[in-house]
Amino acid sequence: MTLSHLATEDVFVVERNDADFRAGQGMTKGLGIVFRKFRKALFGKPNSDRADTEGQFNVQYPEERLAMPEAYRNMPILLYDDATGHELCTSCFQCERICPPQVIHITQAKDPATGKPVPAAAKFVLEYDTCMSCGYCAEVCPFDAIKMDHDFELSTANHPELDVDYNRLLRPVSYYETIAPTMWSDVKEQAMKKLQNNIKRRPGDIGRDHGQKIKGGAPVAAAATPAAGAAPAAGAAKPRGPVAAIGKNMSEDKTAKLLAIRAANAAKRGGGAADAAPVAQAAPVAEAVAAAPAAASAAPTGPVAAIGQNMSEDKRAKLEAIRAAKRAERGE
Amino acid sequence: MLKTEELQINIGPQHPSTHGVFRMLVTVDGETLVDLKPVFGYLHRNHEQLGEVNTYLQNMPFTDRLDYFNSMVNNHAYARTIETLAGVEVPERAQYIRVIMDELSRILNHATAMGFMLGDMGAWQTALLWGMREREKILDMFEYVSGARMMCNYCRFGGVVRDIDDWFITELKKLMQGLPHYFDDFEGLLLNSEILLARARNIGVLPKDLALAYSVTGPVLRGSGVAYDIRKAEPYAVYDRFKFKVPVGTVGDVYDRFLVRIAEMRESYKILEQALEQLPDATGGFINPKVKQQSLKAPAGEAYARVESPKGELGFYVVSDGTGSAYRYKVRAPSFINLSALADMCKGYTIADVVVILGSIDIVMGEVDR
Amino acid sequence: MADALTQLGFASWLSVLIASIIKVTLILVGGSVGMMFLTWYERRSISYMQDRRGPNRVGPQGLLQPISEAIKTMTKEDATPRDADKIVHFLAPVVMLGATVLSFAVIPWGRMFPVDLNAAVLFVIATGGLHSIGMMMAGWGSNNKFALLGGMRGVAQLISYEIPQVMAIIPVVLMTGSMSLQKIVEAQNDFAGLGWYVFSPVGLLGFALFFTASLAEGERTPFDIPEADSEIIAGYMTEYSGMKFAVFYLSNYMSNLAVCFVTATLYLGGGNGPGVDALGGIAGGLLSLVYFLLKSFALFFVMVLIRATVPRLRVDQLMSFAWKFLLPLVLVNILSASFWVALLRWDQQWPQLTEWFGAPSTADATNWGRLAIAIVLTLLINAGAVALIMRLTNRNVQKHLYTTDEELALGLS
Amino acid sequence: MALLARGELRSILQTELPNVLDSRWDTQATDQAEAHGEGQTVLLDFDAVVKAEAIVEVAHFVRDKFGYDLLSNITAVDYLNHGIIELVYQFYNAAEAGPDLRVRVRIGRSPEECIVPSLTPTWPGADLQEREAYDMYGVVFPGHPNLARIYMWDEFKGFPMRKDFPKTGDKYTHVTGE
Amino acid sequence: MNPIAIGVFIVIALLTLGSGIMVVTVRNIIHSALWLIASFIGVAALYLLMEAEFLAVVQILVYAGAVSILVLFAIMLTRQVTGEGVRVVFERWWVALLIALGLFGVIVPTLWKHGATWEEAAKLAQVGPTPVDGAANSLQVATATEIGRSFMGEYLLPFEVVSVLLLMALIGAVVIAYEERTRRRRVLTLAEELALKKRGIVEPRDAEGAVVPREAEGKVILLDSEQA
Repeated sequence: MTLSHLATEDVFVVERNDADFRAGQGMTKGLGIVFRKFRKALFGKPNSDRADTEGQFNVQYPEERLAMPEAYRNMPILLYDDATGHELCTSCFQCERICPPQVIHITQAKDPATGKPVPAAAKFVLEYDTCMSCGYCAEVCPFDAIKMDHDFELSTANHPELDVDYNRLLRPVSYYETIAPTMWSDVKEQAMKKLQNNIKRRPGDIGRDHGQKIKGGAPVAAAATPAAGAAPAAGAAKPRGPVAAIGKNMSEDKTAKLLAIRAANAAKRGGGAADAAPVAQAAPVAEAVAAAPAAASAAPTGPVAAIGQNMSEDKRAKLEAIRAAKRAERGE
Repeated sequence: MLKTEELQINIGPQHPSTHGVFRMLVTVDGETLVDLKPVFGYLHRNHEQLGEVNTYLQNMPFTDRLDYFNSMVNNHAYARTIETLAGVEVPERAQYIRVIMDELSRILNHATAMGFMLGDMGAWQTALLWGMREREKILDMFEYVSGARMMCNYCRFGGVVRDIDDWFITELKKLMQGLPHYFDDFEGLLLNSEILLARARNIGVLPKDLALAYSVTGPVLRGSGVAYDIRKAEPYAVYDRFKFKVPVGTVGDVYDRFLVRIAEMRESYKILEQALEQLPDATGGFINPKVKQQSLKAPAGEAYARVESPKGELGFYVVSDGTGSAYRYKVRAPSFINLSALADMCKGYTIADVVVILGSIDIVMGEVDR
Repeated sequence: MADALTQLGFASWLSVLIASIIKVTLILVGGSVGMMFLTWYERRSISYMQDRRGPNRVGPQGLLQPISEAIKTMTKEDATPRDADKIVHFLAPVVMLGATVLSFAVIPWGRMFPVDLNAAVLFVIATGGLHSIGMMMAGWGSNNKFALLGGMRGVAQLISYEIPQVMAIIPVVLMTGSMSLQKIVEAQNDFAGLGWYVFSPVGLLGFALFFTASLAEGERTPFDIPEADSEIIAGYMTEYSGMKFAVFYLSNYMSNLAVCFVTATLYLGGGNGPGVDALGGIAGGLLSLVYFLLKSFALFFVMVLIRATVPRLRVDQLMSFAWKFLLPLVLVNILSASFWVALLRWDQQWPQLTEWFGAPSTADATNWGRLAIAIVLTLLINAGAVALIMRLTNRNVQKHLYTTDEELALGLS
Repeated sequence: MALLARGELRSILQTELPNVLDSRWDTQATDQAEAHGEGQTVLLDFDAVVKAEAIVEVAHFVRDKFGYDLLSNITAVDYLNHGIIELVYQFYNAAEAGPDLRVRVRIGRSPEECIVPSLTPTWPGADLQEREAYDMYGVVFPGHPNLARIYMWDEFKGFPMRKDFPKTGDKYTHVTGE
Repeated sequence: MNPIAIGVFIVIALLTLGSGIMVVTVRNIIHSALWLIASFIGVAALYLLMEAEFLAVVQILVYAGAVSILVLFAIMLTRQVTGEGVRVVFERWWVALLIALGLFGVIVPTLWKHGATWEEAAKLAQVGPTPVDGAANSLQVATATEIGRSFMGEYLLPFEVVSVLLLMALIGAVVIAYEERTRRRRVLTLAEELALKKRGIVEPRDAEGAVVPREAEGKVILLDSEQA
C-alpha cells in the first residue's frame, strides 16, 4: 500500500530477528537480567527515586505513606472559620448544580424571624458512596467553602454512614491550610472577605451552629489560630473537628501524626510554604537534632519529615540520631 | 475416521485473563478453537445516555471511566470534540501539556498492557510488575497535577485545569532518565526469549490485507503493517511539531503487536523530550479564560474529533442542539472496535493462544461496554 | 535404629514398628516444613526479582506466613460441586499427597537414608508417575470442563516427561552400577567429595535434561500447563477449596522439594562435599545435611528464577519439546555414558576386552589419561548432539507456522 | 484515489451514481443553526445522504474509487423532532490520511422503515457497531451474520437510546418503541 | 515369614482381590478403572513384600502409572466423559470366563511346579536381603541384575521377538494416527484463509450465499510454497 501521507523516514519496520540462530541465548539473557534485579533488590536499600529502576519500590503502607500532593482530591469537605466558627458555605447551590452524579443536597437556612433566606446552609448532605471525586464542587464554589479532603481511609461496614451530613463534613480552615497551604493562600484573602460580608447578613447563630455542635459547645474563638508556617501549625493546632471526623478507626494520636506528616510533606513539595520548605531542606542537621526531642514529644517537624517521607516515625528519628552522631564524630 | 467431540467452554466473565468482565463462548475441538463468540454487556452503564443528560462539563469526569488506564487521553479527545463543536481556542502551552500527558499515558498503558499479555502467556508477573513500577511513577505525577491518579479529569474546554510547575518538570526529567533502562530491561527480559518467540510468533495473524476491513486501529493495525497513526495522518494538538516515527510490523501476529508497542514507547519518549524542549513559558496561560466552562453552549451541529489513544483511534461524535448538553454523544471506543477482529483472529489456534491474542489486542472493559 | 531399640529390650517386631513410625513422622514433618519454607522462599525471592518485598508481616521476615496461610485454608469452606463424583473428588488430593510422601521414603537427607531401596531411583520416578492418577481423578471427579482439560493436559504431560526423566537417570545408573541412591552418593565421593557427576560431560548433559524433565514433572514454569491459570483457571484444582486445595498445594511443593533433593543426590553429589569425610561421625552427617540442603535450595532458586522469567509453553510445544528435543539428547547421553563406562572400567565390566586389546596400564578408575580420553570423547559426542538438535529445533521453531503453505498442504491433502 | 472535500461526494454521486441519493434530502442548502431555537436539532445536509438500500453500493464506491477503506465509525442518531433515525458512516482514507468522509442514511423510526443493509460482509469491523445500533436504536441490518443484542440482555424490550424511551421509572416494564 | 509379614500379606492380598472384584462389579466404568489401579498397586505391594523391589517399582511405573492411565484416557476419549458411565454386560460373558479359567489353569500348575523354589525364597526373605554385588544368588530371582542377565542371556530370543512385535505395533499405531491426523478436520486461520483466497480457492457458500463455516473437512487443497 502506498502511504502518501507518510514520508518513508517517518515509518520504520520493527525488527523481528528472524535469521538468528537460537540456542537459548535470549532466555539466558532474560535470566541474567532477572538475577541482576534480584541482587540489586536484595542488597540495595528501599528506593523511591524516580530516575532509578532498581531496588525495592514498595511503600509499606500503614507505616509508610506516600506524600500527598496538595491538589489531591478525594471527598469534599466544608470549611468553617476557626476564629468565629462561621461556615463559609452560603448555600448558593453552585456545587449542587454542577455535581455530575448529583450527590450534593443543600437546604438553605432561613431567618426564623422574617422567614427570608439567609446566606448559610441549614442542611448539607453529601453521599460519599456515590461521589466520583471529580472536584467540580470545589472548583466552582465562589466562596471557597467546599474543598477536597485528603483522607482516603473511609471504608466502613455501615453503608448509610456514607451519607455524610453537615456536622461530619465540617473542617476548620486551619485543617485545610495544613493539607493544601499554597492552594489556600491563593484564595485566602478573598474567601475571608466574602465570609465577613456574609456574616453581616446572618442573624444570630445561623451559619455557626453546626460548627459549635461538633465542638461540644466550647467557645470557638479559643481554638488555636493557625500559625503562619504550615508545618509547625500541624503539630500545634490539632483541631478537634477533623480528628473526630477522620479518625473513626484511628486513635487520635495517629491522626494527629498523620496530619503532621501530610503537612510536612505538603510543605516540602509545595514551594508556597516559603517559610517551611527552605528550612526543611537547608536546615543544618544539628538544629534538626536539637529539634528532635521536641518533634518526638509533639509531632514531627519539617526537617525530620524531609529526610525520609516513606519511613515510619521511629525509624526516621533513629536515622536522624545516627546521622547526627556520625557528623559529630567527623567533627562537623 | 476419527471424529472428536466438540466442547463448549465459557471463558469469562469471571476468568483470570479476560481483562475484566468479558466473556468468550468458545467451542473447541480438542485444544483447537472452532468458534468464538464474544459476549459483552457485563459492565454496560449506558455511558452515551449519561452524556446526553449531563452538561458538557459534567460529562468530562465520566470520560475518565471509559479507558481507565488513559483518562488523560480520554479527556483530551472529549475536550477536543467540544472545542471543535463550540469553536474554542486552546493556548499553546495547554496543547503541549496535553501532549505530554498523552505520551506519558501511552508509556504507562503499553508498559502495563504488555505486562498483562505476558502474564497471560504465563511469564509470572515480572514484566507486569516492572511496568507497574513505571506506571506508579507516572501516576504520582498525574496525581500531582490533576489531583487523582487514574480518574484525572484534567482537561477543560480551552485548556487544562492546572498548570504544570517546576516540580513536575524536574520529576519528569528524572523519570525520563530511568525510562530507557526500563525499556532495555523489558526488551532484554523477553524480546528474544525462545519461549516467547514460540508462543507469540505467527499467532493471531491479522494479515495486512484484512486489517483495514476489520476497522482495527492503533497498535493492532500498525502491527499488521499499515502505517496509520492519527498523530501523523491528521495531526492534532501540536503533534506536527515533533519528529517521531511510526513503527509498523510485517506479519501482523502477536509478536509484531508486542514489538510495535515497545517501539511506540521509545517514540513517545522522543516526543516527550521534544515537548519539554519546546514547552512555551506560562505567559500564554494554560487555559482559555474566555470560555464559560460551566455554562458552555455549543451551536447546533455536530462534531467528531479523534486522538490516537494508546489503544487506537478514540473519537467522540457529538451532536448539539444548541443547549448546554449534547443531543447525541457517541464514543468510538478503540478496544470495542478492535474486538470485532478477535473471533476471526482466534479461529484455528488453541485455547492457550486465545488469551494471548486477547491480551495483544489490549482491551479495557470500561471502554468496551461503556 | 531398630537395632538400637532391640538392644534396649523391645521385641524385634515392636522395635521395627517403633523405628518405622519414628522415621515416617520425621519424613512427614521434614517434608511439610520443607514445603512451608519453600513457599516462603519462593515468594520472597520472586518478590525481589520484581522489585518488591514479598510477605514480611507474619513473624520475622514473614517466615511464619505459610503457617498463617495454612490456618486460613483450613478454616475455609470445603466446597464440593453438586454434580461432582463425591468419592473420587475427595480421594484425588489424598492420592496426590500419598504419592508424594511415598517418594520421600527413599530420598536421602544428606547422608541419612530413610530406606535404602535397591531400585530407589526408579521408585522416586514411579511415585511421581502416580501423580497422574490423582490428577485424572481430580479432573474427572470435579465435573468441570476446565478441571477436565487440566487433568488431561497434566496426565499427558506427566506420561510424556516420565520417559526422558527415566532415561536421563540411566547414565547415572550406568556410571554407578547400581540403582541405590546410597551407592550413587558414595560413587560421587572422589576428589575430596567433589567428584560429582555434574562435572563430567555425561553428567552435565544428564543434569540439564533431568532437571528440565523434572520441571515438567513438578509442573513448574515453563511447563505449568496443567494449572495454567491464565488459560484454564487452575486446571484440575479449579473445583477445590479449603483444606483439599491446601493438600494439592502441599503435594505440589513437596514434589518440587523431592525433585530438588533427587537432582542434588543424583548429579550434585548429595551430601558430599569438602570436609564431610574429614569430620566424620555426627558432625560430618550434619555438614553433609547442610551441603545437601544448600544444593537443593540453590536448585530451587533456579526454578524460581525460571518462573520469574519465562512464559509457559503451549501444549503442543510442550509435547514436541519432550519428544523431539529431550528424548534424542537423552538417548545420545546414554550412548556417551556407555563409552565413559567402557573407557574407565573396561577391565572390570568386560574382561574380554582386556583380553583382546590388552590391559590398560592401570586398572584404577582415576587413571588421568583414560579420564582425559573419556572426557574428550563424551564431550565431543554430547556437544555435537546438542548442536545438531539445537539446529534442527531452531529450524523447526522458525518454520513453526500455522500458516505455511507446506503445512497447509500437508494438513489438507 | 484522491481525498474528497466535505460535500464533494454529493456532487460526485449525483453524476456517477444518480440513483443512490435520497431524494428527500437533495437540497444542497445547509440548515442554518440560527434559524432554529435552542433545543432544536439540525440536520446537516452537506454530506451525501444516500438511500438505505444503496449504502453497500456507495460504501464500495468510495472505497474502490477514492480509497476510503477504513470504516471507522457508525453512529446512529435519533432525531425525534424530524421523525428519522440517521446513521452516519465515517470512512477514512488510510493511504492518504486526511479528514473523514461522512455518508449518511436517514430512515424512519417505525420498525418497518428502520432497516439498513449490513456492511459486515465486506467490513467485518462493522459487526459490533451494527449490533450496537440495533441494540440501542432498533436499526435492523439484513445480512448481518449475528444480529443480536450486544449490551442489553436478550429478553430486553425496547431500545434504550431512543429519545422516546422513558428516562425514569421502571424501564424494564414500561416498554415503548416497537 | 514372621507374623507381621504374614498379616500384611493377608491384608494386601485381600485388598488386591477385593479391588479386582470391584473392577468387574462396579457400574461406573471410570470407577472400575480406578479400582483396577488399586489392584495393580496391591500387586506391587505383594512384590515388595517378597523383596522383589525392582519388580514392584516397575509394576507401579508401568501398570499403575502408565497402562491404567492409558485405559482411563481411552475411556474418556471414546465415551461421553461427563455423563454417567453405564455398564454393558457383555452377552458372551462365558467366553471371558473360559479364557480366565484357562489362564488360571496355566498359572496354578506353574506355581505348583516351582513351589519348592518359592519356599526357599521366602526363607531367604526372612533372613533379609543379601548383598547383590557381583555374585548373584540363583534364588534371588527378582533383582534388576538378574532380570537383565536373563533377558540378555537365557531368554534373548523371546525378548528380541517381543521387542520386534512391540516395535511393529508402535510403528503401526504411528502410521494409523498419522493418517487420521491428515484427514482430521482442520479449522483454517485467517491467514490460511487469505492464502486460499489468493490462490483463487474461494470460500464455499451455501444456497443463500452465506459463507459456510471455515472448516476444511478432508479437502484436497494444494498450494505452492511461496505464498503468504
